[in-house]
Amino acid sequence: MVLRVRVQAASFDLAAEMAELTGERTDVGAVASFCGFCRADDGLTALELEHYPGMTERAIERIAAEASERWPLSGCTVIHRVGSIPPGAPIVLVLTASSHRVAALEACAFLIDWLKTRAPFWKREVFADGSSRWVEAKSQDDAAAARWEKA
Amino acid sequence: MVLRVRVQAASFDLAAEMAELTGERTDVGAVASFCGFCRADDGLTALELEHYPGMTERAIERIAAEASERWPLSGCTVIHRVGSIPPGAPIVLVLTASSHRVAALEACAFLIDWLKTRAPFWKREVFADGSSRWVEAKSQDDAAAARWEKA
Amino acid sequence: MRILYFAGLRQRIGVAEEDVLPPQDVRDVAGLIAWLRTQSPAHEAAFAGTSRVRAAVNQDFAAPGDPVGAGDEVAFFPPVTGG
Amino acid sequence: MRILYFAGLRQRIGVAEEDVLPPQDVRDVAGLIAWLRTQSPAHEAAFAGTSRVRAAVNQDFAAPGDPVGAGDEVAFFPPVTGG
Repeated sequence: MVLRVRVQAASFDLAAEMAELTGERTDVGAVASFCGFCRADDGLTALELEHYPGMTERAIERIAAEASERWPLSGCTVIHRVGSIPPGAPIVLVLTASSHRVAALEACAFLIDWLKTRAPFWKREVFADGSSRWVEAKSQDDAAAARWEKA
Repeated sequence: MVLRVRVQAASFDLAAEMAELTGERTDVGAVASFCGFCRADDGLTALELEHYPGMTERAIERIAAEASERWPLSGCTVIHRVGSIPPGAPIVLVLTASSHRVAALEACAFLIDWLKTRAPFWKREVFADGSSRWVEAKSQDDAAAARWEKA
Repeated sequence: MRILYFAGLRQRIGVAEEDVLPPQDVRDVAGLIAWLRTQSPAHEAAFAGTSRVRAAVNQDFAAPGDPVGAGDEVAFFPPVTGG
Repeated sequence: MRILYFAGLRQRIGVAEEDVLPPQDVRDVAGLIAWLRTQSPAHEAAFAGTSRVRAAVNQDFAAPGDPVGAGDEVAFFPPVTGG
């Protein structure tokens, strides 16, 4: 499996990432993607994304390795932004490629679920008056991640 | 929900479709996508896609309406190509936008599962020697679609 | 009544569409299929193994017992394979 | 031993990292937390409600009973909220 992991301040180009993943291959039948965006909840003016450099990449690589053991993937791309992200802008991209549809779709859902609960990122909501608050972890994210625990 | 359905011979531009779906909105937190590609199985030189004009659009609109009843979607785009499609080229695109991740991911999987079993398209594999054969419907596609049947 | 054929069924019957005037006792999809099979050896061959033939009446999927009438558009085709 | 703090924990303690020399009887993550809480009121306040604090040893998530030693990089942070 070809794995690309990037943690970066810059945005990303979905079409270019898709093209990188499929390239000239003619054995990829399915690419699933998930893209998460910053919502203007409660009138926030930005999300500030902090992470643990080094551990982040390790954690994402592990999650991707787990995905690749569970589904027959030909490639997988994970890009997570850090720094200040305004409403409407993308935060995270997960792309999965496989010869078959179900593998690509399930692996994509798995990756974003585990990313949210197992990769060291933290979000802070910043408001127009300069105040800010850390986003609390959500129990429904834990529940979503737990769906993929092996019995 | 903003629904876009297109049946066309031309390819499509994923980034442009994504931009159309999210636009200037700041309430979309998640966009999931599925893109199906033509694989070079058994050395085929093209897939020929035939459809039932009129019924196809109706069927897709119904499937999308069903998705929109089941999940809180802000938008949904379905593009399905017809005509001759060479190996490596995209065949179908499903995009779903929602404020929340699980809705976007599940609706995307639902749409492609039902599209495969409830929209009137037929694929023919064309080989280098000019011979061709119709693709048989797969029981695993019926099984995947049946996952979404309500009890 | 307008009949449309798609994919393998169109190839076996040799036409994409035809206008037909079935007798009055043809009232549903199953009856229409039974009557069409008598129209030519190609029809008979195409509909043999009818369990694999799907139908739509006026562009909605239809079951064998669904009614058909004079002004209807009825389509026959194999199980769909898009996506 | 190098200690890193992230997000709300970093804000409450007021530093992103510090080098510490805990006594020899500090052998695991739980022991290290107990000792760090004695180092300043800010540490005590930050670790209060320890059940919400997560830890990593050498960049892997760690449980309270996991061992820590002199050369380790140990990080403390709230539950993660990326994605």
